Amino acid sequence: MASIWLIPFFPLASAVLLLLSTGRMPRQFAALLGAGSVGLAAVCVALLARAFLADQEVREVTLWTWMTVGNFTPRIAFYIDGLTVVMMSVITGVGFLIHLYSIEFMWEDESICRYFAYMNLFVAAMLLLVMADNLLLLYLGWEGVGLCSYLLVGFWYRDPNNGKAARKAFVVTRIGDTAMALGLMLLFTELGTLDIQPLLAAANSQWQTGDTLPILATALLLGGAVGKSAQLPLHTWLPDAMAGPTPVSALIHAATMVTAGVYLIARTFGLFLLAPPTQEAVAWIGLLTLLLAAFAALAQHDIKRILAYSTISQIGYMFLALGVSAFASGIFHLVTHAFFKALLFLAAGTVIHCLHHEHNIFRMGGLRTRLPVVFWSFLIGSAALAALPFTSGFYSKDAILLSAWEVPGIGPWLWAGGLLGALLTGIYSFRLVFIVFFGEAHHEPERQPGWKMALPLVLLCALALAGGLLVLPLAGVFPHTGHHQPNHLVEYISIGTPLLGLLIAYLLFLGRQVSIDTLVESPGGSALRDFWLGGWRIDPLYDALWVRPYTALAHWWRKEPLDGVYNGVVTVVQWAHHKLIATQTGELRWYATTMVFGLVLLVAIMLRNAA
Amino acid sequence: MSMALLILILLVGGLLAWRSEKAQANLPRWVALATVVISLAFLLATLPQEHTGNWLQHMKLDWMPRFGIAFELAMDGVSLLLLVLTLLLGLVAIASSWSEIDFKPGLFHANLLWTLAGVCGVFLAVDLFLFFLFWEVMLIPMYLLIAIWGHENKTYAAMKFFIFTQASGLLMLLAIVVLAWQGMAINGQLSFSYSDLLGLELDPRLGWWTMLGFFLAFTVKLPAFPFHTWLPDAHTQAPTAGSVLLAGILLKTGAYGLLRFCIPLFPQASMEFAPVAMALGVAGVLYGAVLAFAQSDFKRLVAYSSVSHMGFVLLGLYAWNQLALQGAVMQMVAHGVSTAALFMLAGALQHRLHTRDMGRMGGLWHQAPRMGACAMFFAVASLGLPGLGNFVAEILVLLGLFAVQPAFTAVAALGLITAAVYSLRMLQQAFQGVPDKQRSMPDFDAREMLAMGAMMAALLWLGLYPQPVLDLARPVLEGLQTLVPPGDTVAAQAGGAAIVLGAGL
Amino acid sequence: MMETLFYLAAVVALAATGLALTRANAAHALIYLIVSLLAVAVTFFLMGAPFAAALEIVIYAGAIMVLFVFVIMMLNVGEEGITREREWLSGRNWIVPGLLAALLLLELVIALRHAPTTTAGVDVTPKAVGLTLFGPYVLAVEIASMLLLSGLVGAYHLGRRFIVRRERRGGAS
Amino acid sequence: MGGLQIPMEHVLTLAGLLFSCGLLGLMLRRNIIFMLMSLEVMLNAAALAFVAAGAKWGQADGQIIFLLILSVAAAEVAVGLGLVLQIQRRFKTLDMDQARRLRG
Repeated sequence: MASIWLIPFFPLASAVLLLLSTGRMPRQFAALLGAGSVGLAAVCVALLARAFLADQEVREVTLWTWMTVGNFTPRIAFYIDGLTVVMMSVITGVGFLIHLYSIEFMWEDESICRYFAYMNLFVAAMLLLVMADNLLLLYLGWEGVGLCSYLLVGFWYRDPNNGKAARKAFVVTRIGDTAMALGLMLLFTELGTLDIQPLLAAANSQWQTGDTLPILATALLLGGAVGKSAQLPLHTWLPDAMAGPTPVSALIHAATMVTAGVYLIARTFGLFLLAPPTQEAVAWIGLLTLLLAAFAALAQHDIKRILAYSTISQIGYMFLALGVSAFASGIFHLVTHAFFKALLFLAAGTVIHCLHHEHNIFRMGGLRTRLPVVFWSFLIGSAALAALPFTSGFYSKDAILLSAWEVPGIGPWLWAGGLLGALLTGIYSFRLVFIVFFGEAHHEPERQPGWKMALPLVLLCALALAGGLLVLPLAGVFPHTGHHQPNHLVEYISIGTPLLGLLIAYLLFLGRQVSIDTLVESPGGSALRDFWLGGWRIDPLYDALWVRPYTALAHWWRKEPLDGVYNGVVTVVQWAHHKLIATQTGELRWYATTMVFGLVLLVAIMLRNAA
Repeated sequence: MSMALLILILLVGGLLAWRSEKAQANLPRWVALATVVISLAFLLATLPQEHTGNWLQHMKLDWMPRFGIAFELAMDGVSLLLLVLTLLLGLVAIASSWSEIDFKPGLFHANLLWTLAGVCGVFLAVDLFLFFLFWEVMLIPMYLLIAIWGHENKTYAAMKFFIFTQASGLLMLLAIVVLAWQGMAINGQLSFSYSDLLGLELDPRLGWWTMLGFFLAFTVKLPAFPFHTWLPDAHTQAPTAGSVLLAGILLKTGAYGLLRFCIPLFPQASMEFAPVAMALGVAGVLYGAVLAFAQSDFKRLVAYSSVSHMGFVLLGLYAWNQLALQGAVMQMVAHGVSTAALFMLAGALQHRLHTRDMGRMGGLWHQAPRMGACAMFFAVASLGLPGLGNFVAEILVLLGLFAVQPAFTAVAALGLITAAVYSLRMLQQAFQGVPDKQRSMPDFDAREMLAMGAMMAALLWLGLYPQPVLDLARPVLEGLQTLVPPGDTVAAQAGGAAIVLGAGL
Repeated sequence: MMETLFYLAAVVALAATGLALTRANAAHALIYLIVSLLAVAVTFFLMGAPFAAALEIVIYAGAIMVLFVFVIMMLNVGEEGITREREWLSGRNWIVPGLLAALLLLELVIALRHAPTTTAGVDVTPKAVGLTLFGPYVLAVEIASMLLLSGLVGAYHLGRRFIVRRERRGGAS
Repeated sequence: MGGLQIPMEHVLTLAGLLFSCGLLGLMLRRNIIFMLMSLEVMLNAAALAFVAAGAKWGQADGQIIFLLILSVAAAEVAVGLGLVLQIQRRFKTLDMDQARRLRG
């Protein structure tokens, strides 16, 4: 399989071609190239996956040595194991469906060429990220996807708010990235390599569990992961990133890029095992984030922001899984989440597309009969999101909760928190379904989705339903964690909680047995709603903490304070100049007098020396 | 001899360009272009395959033997890299001023070529007196470029540039004379030759002060915080070609001077001084980034970003290990290309819109997508996107620095974030947003795209396969490392550095 | 007897100089200056330098001073110029110059304290002067001639334009 | 007739007095003609000192220097008076306090 490099190459080449055409390519051709290249990559990945499943053999491909400086020799090289294959399948598979969907979604946009170029570039970068054999190449992909995210969030650049959201996304993740870069430096300085497998081996041999250095290194890596995966405290960019086209949100901000942090931790799990405090921090960050985002999702009324918060929340589950060493479960949830969240986003995109860019769920309603395909997609997606039994989300989330339960000490707390999150997930996901698809209609859809939109929805529906049956080839990657002790009570509760959430949502939003309005309109309720609607007011907090001081500082320094010092010198010189120039009176007598004065002085000095 | 010929070609080419204006107004451009192409071809054609001693090439002619002054030129890997960069950016400068300069194009191109000649001389001279001569030679035509063809506030900017560099150059002259004098006291004969002055056992105090003379001259040119205030004015007011040369090459002469003279001539003093130098580097990285963020003038923003990036060079040089030194050299090359491109872009914008104020731009992407794409590319290059040359440079510097000064590294790494903030702000303000319907402007034409494309290719190459550059610089940098007595690394000074940093912040 | 003559000449020279420099009328001042020069010529003669004395009278008091006379006549300052001069000479204008001159004089006198010798008391004949002048000092002669030539050219140049202008103006009126 | 034996101190003091007088006149007078006259006095004083020095050794050198001073004085007066004429023409005055184009 020396041709593994073809997999990222196809989308990359396509992106380059599309960019070089500078928008003059006919849109049919651009669409064909854009979606086709990812399709080709998907086919290659399928072939690779089949080969991998057959022999379970780790493949390593080195293209060239990036650079050699002393013992720093990062290579442009790929490392393909079970985890990589899973990630690649998700990226190219879901990616292809989303590209296909995009053709119809973006057809009328004048910049469709640019759109597909960025999307392809993203797929290429994401593939590099997961295929990288060393952390530096991973970092290349990492920053690459960040850039593409920036470009695509700000795709409709004429609205300054989109640009702002894009910048926020980039800068906030960049904060995490910088921490990660420092982590890489620490790892290289201490262990002398950045190649992941030798690195893990070296860490195992050089460091003891609980040493300071692994804790520090993993904490820095965690910083990167937290930024990219929109976890506390760097999660604020994701809801704003919904400014991009909806397929972008589906691909980048739901299925793939935001889960890169999960991938990073899973990839370097050996380090995290050496640093139990960091790992515990991962679990707590996950738990806090999943709760916080779930509460925030309850109050949103922008359809995409609800999904964005739910994404944050679901990634919180993945972090929780990583934190309790249930790596395989975390990755499993990553995969199922990619299916159902892509489905939900695409379905939401279809709603938006058909209702002419309407985002507010309260201005939708009654779409069940008017957009049946979308309704069923949404229903299946929400069911999977809420982890109703026998959907894909159920299997993965259940596994995570069980693993959390089994952690000694803090386990039950984590489990209970996760359970609360599951309840909330049930409520907010079905709140969305009930408000958008039931009730009375406010708008007639302007159009119906065509096959290019419907087909990905249907396929993703199937995956969201049946994805739980997949067996991921992760056995060779992660340590075997042992079988779960069957604890029936815990399992029943896990199954029952989402259903309870569904019931509450039904009572509140469809059945109207309990009036949600009175709840919201009570003083405490409305304050809480506004608080959650504003995402726990974290944005204004950061604004006051970082953004405004920085801009104030920049504004204060704008005119270059240091120039004052140099201008001071100039002023002194000019002052002296004016004083000295005043002696140039032009009067001959004055000159004569001063000369005589000097003469007198000189002679006096000579006399004194002679004496 | 070929090195002397190279300089001569540029000088004579300048004269020809000047005179050719009489024949036809467009001729100077072609003459200048031909001159640079010929000298580039000449440089590559006469490239030796292997080292003779420490140098790739070496020549020495008697000049003023009584004072130990010789016309001595030598080339090693780093000089070669910078020479190639100089000539390539010379081409870019000519391309960028092709339609911009109408006033006395002959004299303009003559000055351009003479600046290049001076810079080449600086990169080649290994006689300290000769070095100083070239140092001044490159200054004067540059001054004229700013003072004659600059923008609204050109006199002030040109003066400031001249006085800063001249004053610091004077300090260097003083240091050179003192050093030669000391050399005579020790070796018994007066000599300004680099090889004779290398490895002198100087009195520590005297060595420290002499080192400081060199250091100041080079850091003013670099420019390092807090000697950078000439740069935003000079860059902003200079014509496009002037900005390209200033940012792309002239700043590198400062870094080159540190690398070639300041550190090897005074290893011990430099070692003691390293924490201060690194603190200045860190301060420059952050200060430049904050001020870049605050600017509304496109060129000023890019100028401050240069201050920020050159801070990394200072960091890399004084971190003094293989990784960091390689990173510093890489940064010199990569920053030369990326900033030159940004200035060319800024010049093109100013030429088309007659303003540099980003507040009056906006939505340009719609009208000039090719310019937008170029701006995007070089903006992300300057914020250090992996896969482009600047990233390789910065990561190498930071990796090297981390080994000696983790705390400095952490602070300097903040520069990665701030770089993103100002770069993206620039893109946002100039190219995104609502386009002005009344404005019509031509996009980049083929000539400009050619220059841009070449620079993009260069940055990609540097970013993905930097090995040739690294290999060229390696012998030089390894030589630099052998100056350090084993065990006595910069890390030993870490404690002092932390204090300095604390005081600096 | 002869010594007395010297001191008399010295007193005359000093007095004439002082008067020359304080006159308001330039022509009067010039006459006093000539007197002063003549007195100095007498001291030259008494010190045994007859050639120098002759030149002092012939060239200095004669030729050079005549130049002054010509110029004063050309400028034709007139009565109000003289009163103005008188005003300028009065009052505080004296303080600083007087002080400085006195100081310098004092310094000179202090410097000359230790010169107890006298002049040799021999005549240095014009012949001796001529021999030395065109012997070891021939270069000085050449330099002096060049100096005089340049003085000639300069004076001609400066004066000519003045005269030409005047004539033209006179012709026009 | 032989020269006198006059104490050098006296001769030189005379020269010094004359020189100071000239200096005083130079600083005191505003009229350029008087300034030139003062210069003549100073030159003359210097010449006197040289001649006295020559007389002290009984050598011709003092007189030769006197000759040189004489030629300097002649040239100076010639050019100086030319300038006087020009100043009168340009400034319509001989008052050097008013002709102060040299002011910085």
